[in-house]
Amino acid sequence: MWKNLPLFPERASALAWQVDGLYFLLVAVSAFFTLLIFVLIFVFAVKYRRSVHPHPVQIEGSLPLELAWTLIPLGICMIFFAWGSLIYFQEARPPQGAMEVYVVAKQWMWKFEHETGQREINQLHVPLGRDVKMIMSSQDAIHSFYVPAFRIKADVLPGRYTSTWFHPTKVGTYHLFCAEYCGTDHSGMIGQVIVMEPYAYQAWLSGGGATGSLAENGQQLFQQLGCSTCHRFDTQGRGPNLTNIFGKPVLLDDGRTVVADENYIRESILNPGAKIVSGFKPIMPTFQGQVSEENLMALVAYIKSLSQPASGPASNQAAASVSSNGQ
Amino acid sequence: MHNLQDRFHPGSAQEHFDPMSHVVPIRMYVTIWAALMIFTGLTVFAATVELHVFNIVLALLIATIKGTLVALFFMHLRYSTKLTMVTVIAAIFFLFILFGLSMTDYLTRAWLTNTIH
Amino acid sequence: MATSDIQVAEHALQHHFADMEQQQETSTFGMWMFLLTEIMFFGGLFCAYLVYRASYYQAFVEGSQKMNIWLGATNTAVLICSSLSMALGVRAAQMGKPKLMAILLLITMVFGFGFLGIKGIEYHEHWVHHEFPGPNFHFETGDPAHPATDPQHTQIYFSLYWAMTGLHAFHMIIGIGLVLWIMIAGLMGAFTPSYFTPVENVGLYWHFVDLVWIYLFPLLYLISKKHGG
Amino acid sequence: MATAVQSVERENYLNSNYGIKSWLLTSDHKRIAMLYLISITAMFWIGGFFAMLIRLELLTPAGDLVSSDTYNKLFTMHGIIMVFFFLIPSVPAVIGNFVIPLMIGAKDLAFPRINLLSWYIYMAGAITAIVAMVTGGVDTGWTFYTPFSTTYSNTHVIGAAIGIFIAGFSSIFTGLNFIVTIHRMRAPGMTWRRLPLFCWSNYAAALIMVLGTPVVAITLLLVALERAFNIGVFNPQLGGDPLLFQHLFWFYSHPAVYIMILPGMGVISEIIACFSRKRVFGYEFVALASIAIAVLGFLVWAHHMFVAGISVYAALVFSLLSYLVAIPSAVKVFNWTATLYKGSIRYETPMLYAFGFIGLFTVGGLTGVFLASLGIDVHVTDTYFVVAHFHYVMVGGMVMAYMAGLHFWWPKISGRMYPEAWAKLSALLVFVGFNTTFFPQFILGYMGSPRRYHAYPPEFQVLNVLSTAGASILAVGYVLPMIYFLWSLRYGELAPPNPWNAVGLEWMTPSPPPTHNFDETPIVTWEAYDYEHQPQEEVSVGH
Ligand code: HEA
Ligand code: HEA
Ligand code: HEC
Ligand code: CUA
Ligand SMILES: [Cu+2]
Repeated sequence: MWKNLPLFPERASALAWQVDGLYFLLVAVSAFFTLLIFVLIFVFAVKYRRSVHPHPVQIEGSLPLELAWTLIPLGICMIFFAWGSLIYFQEARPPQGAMEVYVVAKQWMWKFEHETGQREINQLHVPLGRDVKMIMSSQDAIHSFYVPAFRIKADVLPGRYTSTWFHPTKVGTYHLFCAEYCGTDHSGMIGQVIVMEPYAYQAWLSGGGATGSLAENGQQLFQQLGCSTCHRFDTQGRGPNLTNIFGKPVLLDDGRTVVADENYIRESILNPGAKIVSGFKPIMPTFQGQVSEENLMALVAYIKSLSQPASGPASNQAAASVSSNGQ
Repeated sequence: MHNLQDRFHPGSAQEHFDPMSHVVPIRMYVTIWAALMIFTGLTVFAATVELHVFNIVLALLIATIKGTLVALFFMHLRYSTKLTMVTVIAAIFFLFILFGLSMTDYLTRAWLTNTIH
Repeated sequence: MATSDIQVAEHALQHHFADMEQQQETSTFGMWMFLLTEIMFFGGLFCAYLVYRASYYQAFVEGSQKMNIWLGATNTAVLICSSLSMALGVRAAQMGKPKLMAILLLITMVFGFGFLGIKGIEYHEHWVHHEFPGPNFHFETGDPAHPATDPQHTQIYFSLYWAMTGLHAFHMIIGIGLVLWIMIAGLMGAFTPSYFTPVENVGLYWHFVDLVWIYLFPLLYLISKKHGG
Repeated sequence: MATAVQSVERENYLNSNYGIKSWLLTSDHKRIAMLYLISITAMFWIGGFFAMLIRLELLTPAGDLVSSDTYNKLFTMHGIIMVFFFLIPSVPAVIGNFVIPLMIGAKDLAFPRINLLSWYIYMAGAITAIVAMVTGGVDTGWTFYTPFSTTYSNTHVIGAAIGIFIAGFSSIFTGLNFIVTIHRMRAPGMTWRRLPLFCWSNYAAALIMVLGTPVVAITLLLVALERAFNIGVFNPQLGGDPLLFQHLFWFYSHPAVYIMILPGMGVISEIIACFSRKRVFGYEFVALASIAIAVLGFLVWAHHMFVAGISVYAALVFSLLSYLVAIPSAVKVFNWTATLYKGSIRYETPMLYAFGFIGLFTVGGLTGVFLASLGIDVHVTDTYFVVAHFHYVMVGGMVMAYMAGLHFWWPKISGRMYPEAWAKLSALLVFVGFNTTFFPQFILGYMGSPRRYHAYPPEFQVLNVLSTAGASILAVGYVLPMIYFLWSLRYGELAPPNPWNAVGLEWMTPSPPPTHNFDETPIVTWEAYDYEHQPQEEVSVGH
């Protein structure tokens, strides 16, 4: 019977244990208070019913009691707050060296692209035991990437990247839901996350489907779109040299500094005027409407690959091929 | 009837009701008007000088002075009850909650990336 | 207090109030509560303005340079003058001079129309220059040496500009209607020194609308004189 | 029941004059309350009807009863109607309108004509929204998130938004009227410390109405403008930030959930005191808790946006503040419970509903505390856990309180008693039906079943069937009162002025009250809930 009526979600990520732990604590505390209130009401209602207790005893109130039931719940709440926030901050900070998957959400499907170039729709294959970071953007309305078994969820916004990450700990196939209402087929925007043993995952990777890694595609686009006419790998270009900018602070024209993350690169391509690099003229044309969401991601991946080769063999390769192509 | 009223509006009972009591001399209105005009000129002038962030600070400061003058004198806030004062303060307070807490989001969005790397 | 005065006052006392004092304080307080809701109403727009200006300062600077500061400043002055005549009009009502009050209110309305007229000229200018958000929006700084850096966000500036000044102008129109109403009522002898609450409340409304403009002017017109780029 | 007879012949607000015009042009707060009662009841049936269709659709995992577009419109219109056109006006505009002036010894609200205007505005908004729904519907969810609402939806978003915009002003004017009335119209001796807690909590709710509603009004107006003219304020394609919409929307809509609970809490305070014949324990704390909830309620809105892409530091702040707003609610629950201690308790229907309220609100509130915790919210946001949470507070809380209040003041309103046995039965049905409907949804939610899903994975079916079954019981529980209230108008026993032997000015005037409420302005010389000095009726062991 319990097969048809599961009462608890599967636990398939490192984080799931922590979320459940906090959840159990909350359930216990809530059960305690709910029972307390129910039992008190019941006992008072029976014990002091009019027929046996016709003369009420007037009691004004009591400061110590008021303080107690203000401060004790407050104290308990602070525990929930602290624990919940710890989990949240882990969720917000993907570990270094995570494998990256680029996600484009659109009405009503999920498109995934691995660094190695494999593309999938509504299915995501990931290896067991690796940190996986999702870099996500939407082509239309807001969607939300939700895998209950991993206890993670993050809205996918148009016009910007959001990210989330997980560390799968159990082989299996798990629900992927779109959790933010996005129109007609919102409930059909579902898919699967398939966690595989690493060797099986390697086999799946080599099963084909890849047409060059994401960064390589980006590199081609970089040529095709003419970015390379201004962005050169020396100091002679009309635009800044893009080597090693990712993750580093950039000094802007108006004196501010920003860190060059995915969103910054995205904005630099779509809306170059918004943030001008110090020492350059705002001559870069906007590429709004000329690059699709996928191509944008390829460009971002390429520019990222020009920086630290930390994120795995795929980007190593890309970086190497760039330096040979660069001259 | 009056006695009854006095008992249940203890606050307003002290100042006896007299609608004529807030008649403000014309000179006062004209002075405020002149001040407002001067401040308008000042704010236009201030905008032509490059003061970096202080441009906006100064502009808002002048606007606030002007607004205060209008509220206190033209709108008779100065002569009105405490309750009215509290109403105005409440409005400003909640307005700043709206601004302030929204900005906690916008001003700190970049922090996380700044600390990761 | 003349006897006719007392009669008007008695007449104006609504059944559920104990006396004129309670009635007068109640409606003034009600008016201030209403203005509080108005502050929050405009507050939503100001919040949007704040958020975008903080993020896209340069685009806002370029947009605001399209504003005609002189028209804006003139309009500010017009509104301040209308506030003066309004305040004096309330004072005339307070002192029981309905004719004087009517004249002052008429002046107020003239200023009000003046403001709307000038605003209309400005709107027209922006309209013909395609500075109206939407599909036809087109923005150029007008200075070839400094092309528009971020027209997209300048459009947001204009969206807010139209929304904020449009809402303000809408309030002005309602204000003029209200002033007209109390002017006529005043001429028909509805108010006396002991009963002029409607005049006072319309006055509060008028000054409030003026007050909003006092903030709109620097925020929209005077962001920075420095040229973009 | 010796006093019962005298009240019939007397001139009262119901029989003072007749004809439809005397109702539509009335400025009597009691008649306006009745106008609201009729209109929001109609809205409740419409909203409830949509709910039943939702539940029927969810009987099976496949989306087989209605198309997905229809389903999306169903939950959207259910949410919009229930929130904006039923729950927000429910206790304040019906019960508050009726009893606040009576409670404070006033002849009417401060601005009777504005009060009538509020009702007309409400009707205009409701009709606009209904027209939008009938001519095609809306499918944005009651939250109108951009850019879906401004760009991608092809339904009548503008109509619905304008409907809510209009109705917002009704709420603003009602709130304004309450605040001014409670400040300025109290009878001699009715000091703030003697004010019934129902007035305190409505005062707090009114604060939110006047401070918050204008913001959502302007926000929805911007959505309508953006949709109509394609101007960019929130549209990311035009450089806007969709999260700004969410900030502005929740700036109102979070505090609005306290508009939807505070008046109900006031009802419960009155009833608990009356049926245990005791002053509410810690009166000052309960009164101040209302104000605290109203003020703190404005500081927590972004807890609806924890996964929406806001700054993690802002999320931290909003999570912390969300816990603070939970505390005053806890204070109230504990004080109500303590009031029962050594009371003299009777189980009339209003009291049964009040017990239900405390229990269900506790569950709903505590699960709100789950949601305020960042780590948990990431998992359960936008799942049925949230749906269960808010139905527990809104239906288990506020609708229960509304029913409690209707039964409590029904004798005053109609001059007739309702049939007690039927009423108890329906209270029981509501309690059982409610829990069967919504408790399973907590489990569904934690398992990860997303909300606003027209079709769902098969393993969630059993719990969904349970939920639908519960909803049918609940429906019966709501249909019953409708019938016996109408029945009682004609056949009910005549009500004495003070059937519950309660303390409070509203019970000192005949049932139903005369048009001017009191023959002469009462002078208050006793504390609130002064049951000590209230003569006791003979103990009726029957109950
Ligand atoms: C009447 C309406 C109402 C009320 C009163 C509340 C009350 C609370 N709500 Fe709820 N909420 C909604 C209506 C309401 N909510 C709605 C409609 C939504 C969803 C909107 C949508 O997305 O469509 C929502 C969603 C919602 C969310 C967002 C969920 C999400 O979408 O991810 C959060 C997150 O923090 C939240 C928190 C709270 C908290 C902390 C309270 C607190 O005020 C609760 C306080 C009460 C108690 C705590 C219980 C009593 C206390 C005790 C018995 C003592 C013991 C206490 C402790 C130990 C703490 N609510
Ligand atoms: C005041 C608020 C309120 C109230 C009272 C209710 C009452 C109910 N709600 Fe609602 N609900 C919301 C506010 C409310 N809801 C909101 C804000 C949402 C979110 C919308 C969104 O996502 O945008 C929501 C969403 C929502 C969903 C989730 C939909 C989804 O996410 O896919 C569900 C599902 O079960 C549901 C069910 C119910 C039920 C069974 C009731 C019952 O309590 C209703 C009981 C009433 C009746 C049953 C009517 C009386 C009886 C009859 C009409 C007789 C039957 C007649 C015929 C069949 C002809 N509601
Ligand atoms: C006409 C010349 C030109 C072209 C073509 C061009 N850029 Fe640029 N780019 C610039 C200049 C100049 C800057 C610095 C000023 C600025 O920030 O706008 C810049 C800045 C950038 C930056 C930010 C660099 C930093 O150091 O922070 C990125 C990223 C970038 N460009 C990517 C691209 C991509 C990708 C393309 C092609 C799709 C491209 N650019 C095409 C001229 C150009
Ligand atoms: Cu995509 Cu919901
Ligand atoms: Cu909330």
